[in-house]
Amino acid sequence: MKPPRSRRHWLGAYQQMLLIRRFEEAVETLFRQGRIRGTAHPAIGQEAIAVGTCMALASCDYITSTHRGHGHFIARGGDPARIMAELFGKATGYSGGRGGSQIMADWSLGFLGSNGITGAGLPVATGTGLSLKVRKANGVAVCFFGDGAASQGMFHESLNLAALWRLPVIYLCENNQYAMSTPVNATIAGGSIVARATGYGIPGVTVDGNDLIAVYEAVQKARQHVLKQGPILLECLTYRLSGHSRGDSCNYRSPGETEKWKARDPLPRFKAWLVKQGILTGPEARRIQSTVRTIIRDAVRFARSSPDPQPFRQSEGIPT
Amino acid sequence: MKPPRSRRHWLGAYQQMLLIRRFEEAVETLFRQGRIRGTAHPAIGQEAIAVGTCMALASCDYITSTHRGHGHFIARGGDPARIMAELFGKATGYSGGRGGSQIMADWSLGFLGSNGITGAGLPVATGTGLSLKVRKANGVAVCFFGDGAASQGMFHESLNLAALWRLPVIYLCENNQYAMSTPVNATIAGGSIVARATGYGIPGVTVDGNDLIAVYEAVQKARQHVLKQGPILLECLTYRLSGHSRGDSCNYRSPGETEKWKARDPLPRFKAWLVKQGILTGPEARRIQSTVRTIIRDAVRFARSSPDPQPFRQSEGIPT
Amino acid sequence: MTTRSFTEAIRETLEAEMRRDRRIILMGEDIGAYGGAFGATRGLLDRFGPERVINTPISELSVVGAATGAAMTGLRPVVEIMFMDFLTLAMDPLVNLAAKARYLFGDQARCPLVIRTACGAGRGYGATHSQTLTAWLLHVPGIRIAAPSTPTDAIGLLKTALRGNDPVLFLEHKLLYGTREELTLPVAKIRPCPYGKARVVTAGNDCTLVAWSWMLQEALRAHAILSQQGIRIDMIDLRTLAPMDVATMVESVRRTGRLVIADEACRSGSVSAEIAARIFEQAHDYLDAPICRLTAPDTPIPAASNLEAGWMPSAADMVRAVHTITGR
Amino acid sequence: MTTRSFTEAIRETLEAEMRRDRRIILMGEDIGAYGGAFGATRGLLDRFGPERVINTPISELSVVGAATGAAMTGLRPVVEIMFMDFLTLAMDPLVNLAAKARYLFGDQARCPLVIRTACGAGRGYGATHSQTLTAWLLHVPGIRIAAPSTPTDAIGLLKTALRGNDPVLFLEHKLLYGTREELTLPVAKIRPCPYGKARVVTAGNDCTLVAWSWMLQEALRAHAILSQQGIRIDMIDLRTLAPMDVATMVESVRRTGRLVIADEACRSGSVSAEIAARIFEQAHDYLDAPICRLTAPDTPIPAASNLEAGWMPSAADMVRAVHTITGR
Ligand SMILES: Cc1ncc(C[n+]2csc(CCOP(=O)(O)OP(=O)(O)O)c2C)c(N)n1
Ligand SMILES: Cc1ncc(C[n+]2csc(CCOP(=O)(O)OP(=O)(O)O)c2C)c(N)n1
Ligand SMILES: [Mg+2]
Ligand SMILES: [Mg+2]
Repeated sequence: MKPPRSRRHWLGAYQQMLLIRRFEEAVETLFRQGRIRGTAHPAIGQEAIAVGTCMALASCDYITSTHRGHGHFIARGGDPARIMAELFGKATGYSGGRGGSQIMADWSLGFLGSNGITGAGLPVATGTGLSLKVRKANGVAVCFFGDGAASQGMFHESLNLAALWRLPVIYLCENNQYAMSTPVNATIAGGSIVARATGYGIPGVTVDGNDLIAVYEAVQKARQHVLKQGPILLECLTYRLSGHSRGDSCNYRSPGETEKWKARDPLPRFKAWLVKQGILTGPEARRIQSTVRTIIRDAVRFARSSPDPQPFRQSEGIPT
Repeated sequence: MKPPRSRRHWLGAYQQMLLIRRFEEAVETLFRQGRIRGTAHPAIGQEAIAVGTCMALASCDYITSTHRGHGHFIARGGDPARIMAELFGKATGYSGGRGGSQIMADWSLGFLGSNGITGAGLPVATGTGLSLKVRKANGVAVCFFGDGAASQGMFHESLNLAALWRLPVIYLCENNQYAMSTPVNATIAGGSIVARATGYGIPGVTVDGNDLIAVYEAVQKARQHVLKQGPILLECLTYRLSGHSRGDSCNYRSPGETEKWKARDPLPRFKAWLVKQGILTGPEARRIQSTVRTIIRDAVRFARSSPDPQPFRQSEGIPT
Repeated sequence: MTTRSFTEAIRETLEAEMRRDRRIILMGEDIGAYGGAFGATRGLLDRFGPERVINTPISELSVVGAATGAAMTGLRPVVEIMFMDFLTLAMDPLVNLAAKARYLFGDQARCPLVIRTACGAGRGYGATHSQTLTAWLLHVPGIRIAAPSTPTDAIGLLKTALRGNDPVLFLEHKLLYGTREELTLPVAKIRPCPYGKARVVTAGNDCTLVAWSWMLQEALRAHAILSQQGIRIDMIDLRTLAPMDVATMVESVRRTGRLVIADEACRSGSVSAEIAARIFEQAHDYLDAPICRLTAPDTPIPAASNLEAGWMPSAADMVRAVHTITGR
Repeated sequence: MTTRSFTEAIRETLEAEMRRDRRIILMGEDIGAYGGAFGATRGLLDRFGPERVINTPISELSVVGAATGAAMTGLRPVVEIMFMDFLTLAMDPLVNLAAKARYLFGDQARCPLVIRTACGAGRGYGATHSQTLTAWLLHVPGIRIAAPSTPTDAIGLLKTALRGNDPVLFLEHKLLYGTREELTLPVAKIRPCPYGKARVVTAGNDCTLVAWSWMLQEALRAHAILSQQGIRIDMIDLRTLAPMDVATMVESVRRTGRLVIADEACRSGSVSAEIAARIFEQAHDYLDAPICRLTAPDTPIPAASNLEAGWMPSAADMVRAVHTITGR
């Protein structure tokens, strides 16, 4: 089945996925070169989820993200240059350099922020759903969270609240098999995250998170569902192809496993589909590659050449 | 089926149930009379759970209790006089008057304390199970908690940990239909607490909590299970026949509902069974009543005549 | 003129403000039909319905987290945390998101969230239902803290909280709920009370006595005794702890040369320490005697009435402290 | 003689003590094969197996709660909280149970629980991975707080924590992990270090400088500069904050008349306030100048390196403070 989307949309999705991939690769390189510091968690291998989800959303929708948030932000329309500037700790970054990789947001995009506290986005999305409902506003909240976050009490409390109050929230678990070094079988008793939906009387759906179209369709359906009937739990199976954060040797997982997942890399997979459908041609592919290369190069340039934030003024941004 | 227990045991159980009932009634009266202060949460109507559970336990087992803990403590062998003295704020109380109704414990009985924080016993019992397992000690931990506590994140986290690590813990929910004034249908999305067990890959069992024998048998089975295979969730359906705590008018529930549950009062129900089985005779019943009356009277006397705690010494009990 | 209890003051303010601003919602355990553990929301469910008076399950962490999310997306949630001791469960969203949002995300991230909570000892509720953990929040930049001692101030400070754009911790001492006051104006007419502006309750040049919340009521009793003895104290009701009106205290200490701070919490790391440090920093030369911090001792709060009474600083302790510090 | 990093010191102490006492278990996120976010448990899983080195899911609240339960029933759990900021999620069991158990339940309720956690800014990790929230725990009677600044003290203080019967918060500053020291004895031979006993690092009569944890390292740099300028400071490493060695500070201030406290945390309600208040209470007459509290400002911790560097008190700030306070 060819989903009812125009050629342009599919190409746009591909470009977004590629952009996220290249952005994260650039970040890894910049870290290795010591040109940015702090921490960052690349979303390499998980691009289909971010892009597939955001394609299915409307501009009135909200997103809460995680520590691994660059991809979500870019997919939602965040400006790679300002994200990069934030990583460089520059005044032009999304948080003016104050936040860093884990703390960026843009209300105008309904992007309520990446979040350094594992699981903390869950109640925030729940409250966003509550706000939409009480204000009788159109829209849904999408809550990205990881398999590791599913062990937090906030998972339980939030799903329970949202189910009780029938809030329009899509709880979207990016199950990339690991929480840092810890495999899901050491964190998820019973073996299934999605199975827990039943306990709250809400639907739970598993999706191949490395299949952009599958994610897109699932979120589209989920969106319709939550608007009418309350929350849903969507589990997207995926794998992070890079380390957890910089300096992670991934000694806790076998090369064989990683190879297996590399074969399911969402990017070549979606590309192959595009080619097969006749949507992506050779010249088009080169054009997209070059566009992405330019965006990344410009982003790094912008970030590098941006001014440092003003030396600290104590009270700014703090209510007194 | 007549459970394989001696006549003496069943009579003992009845006496314990009656003792808890009369103890809690005395506490209510003492509050009304202004002879004790602070707060207390009577377990009237829930006696079968406390007594049935403790009958099924061994002395090597541990219990964590709740804010509604007098019944659990008495059933486990706690001295009513010292419990009463604690309510009176006397030096002879279980916590020397420092704790009050919600803070009493006796390690020698494996009674790790009532707990004023709703849900906080859940991780404590989990850790007790871990301790038993790591020390390769015999015994299980029983965690009493309410339907209200099931909405706390600790419920999820603790069951998940215990299931992952196959800890010998019985999570025993006393579902008395209300958390303070809030009915279960406003706190438990999906409508069933026990159904959530599935999400952790552990068994969930529902029991008529107003049927002493049913509780006893269920806990007995559960104990065998958790010793070998890890945790279980046991939901005992019951009803508190009194207010949540003193001064509760119960305006949030209908008299009809309460009447319906009064008809299932575990005490007359068990008594009727005993009579039918020929275990309880008229003189025996009178003897038990009088024994209980004496225990309560002595407890109040003991409490009243006990000395006040020593005026405050700052550092005592506090590491420096 | 009408008299109002502290509880009524809160309830009527919530009601008036909810009528004024549809974005205000209430969340909390048993705040619906039951009206809240202390009755502060009684009747509001009937008036505003379950969409605005949201009776929550026992999930302090996610309720505060959800309120933060709702505050950041257009609502003005007021969360009732039944006892302040339970804030231990809900620190994360307050500290790591609500308090930091404006600094990190800028003005797009307004977070008009009010946490109302019952603090304080004195009713025999025991060690896990009596704590006053205000000092923790004082240490968290980005949260305003109100600690009213009278119905009038409760009304004014709550109004300001409900009309502001930043998270506020609003402290309601259990012993205050029943206290009454004659109001000079109807609740709806009482003005929002500015934060960071202390109230000088009594004027005197012998000693400064700083208090807030319940301790201010004890201070009034101490004042009655002291004034009979001819000792005139400058009594300052801080009203808000963040921001803190240091200027008023400094001005007073410059006149009196002496300062007693009455803080109900455990001594170490208490608000009283911060006050003492700031006054020393700004009025060191004017102090004729060491500052006296009157606090509870560093132990959990005992339940027995004699122990609890001994644990809490009292009017008698204040009188003694003023005697000592003034050398009378 | 061997040199050890702070991380190695912790790791080897854990190992040595685990060999010595079978009741010690470790719990925490990624402490197994990964060896902990900062490497402090590397290799211990292999040595002691998964029953004693327990790699937990991300459930800070219940892991600390479970550790409390385990501590009260015969084990000696050491929980690693990856970043101190995450303690916001786990305050309840610490505050409402572990800290209060002995006072409320008596000696039957021993709670030998150690919480190790990485605190502090300086690595650009941002506002939710850099906080030092020690003041909160200082306000909770019943918890001991260790804040070592050197590998040797880390060893000694951790040993004491592991052999004691009370809950301990053990602070490991991120910037310390990589610092190295030449040990005079093998780890196994180093004595447990008493709590409540400060270390006088340098002796001098011009000014007292009190620090702990990472700030002590900055203080050493300040000392180097100051001593070249002929300014002799009494540098005190508090080592533990609860109990706190007030006597040593008082003794020093009596000699120097001047006190600078270097505290990395946000200013309001910080540990520095409590220290200042206590010193004033006990050494008021000896102070020749107002106490200087050198702290971070009351804002979240910014990520950008220039902002972060400006946020943290530094050696240069200490030098300036000593100059100001000594009038040089
Ligand atoms: C409350 C909290 N605990 C621990 C951490 C440290 N930490 C950061 S990411 C992470 C793993 C999260 O796993 P998961 O939710 O599966 O997301 P993933 O990294 O796989 O995308 C951990 C433990 C944190 N940031 N916050
Ligand atoms: C963390 C926390 N939140 C709220 C309360 C106040 N409170 C005490 S008991 C109770 C209801 C508990 O309901 P449930 O768990 O069903 O137990 P029950 O009272 O029915 O026995 C509440 C809300 C508390 N003690 N602790
Ligand atoms: Mg993951
Ligand atoms: Mg209940």
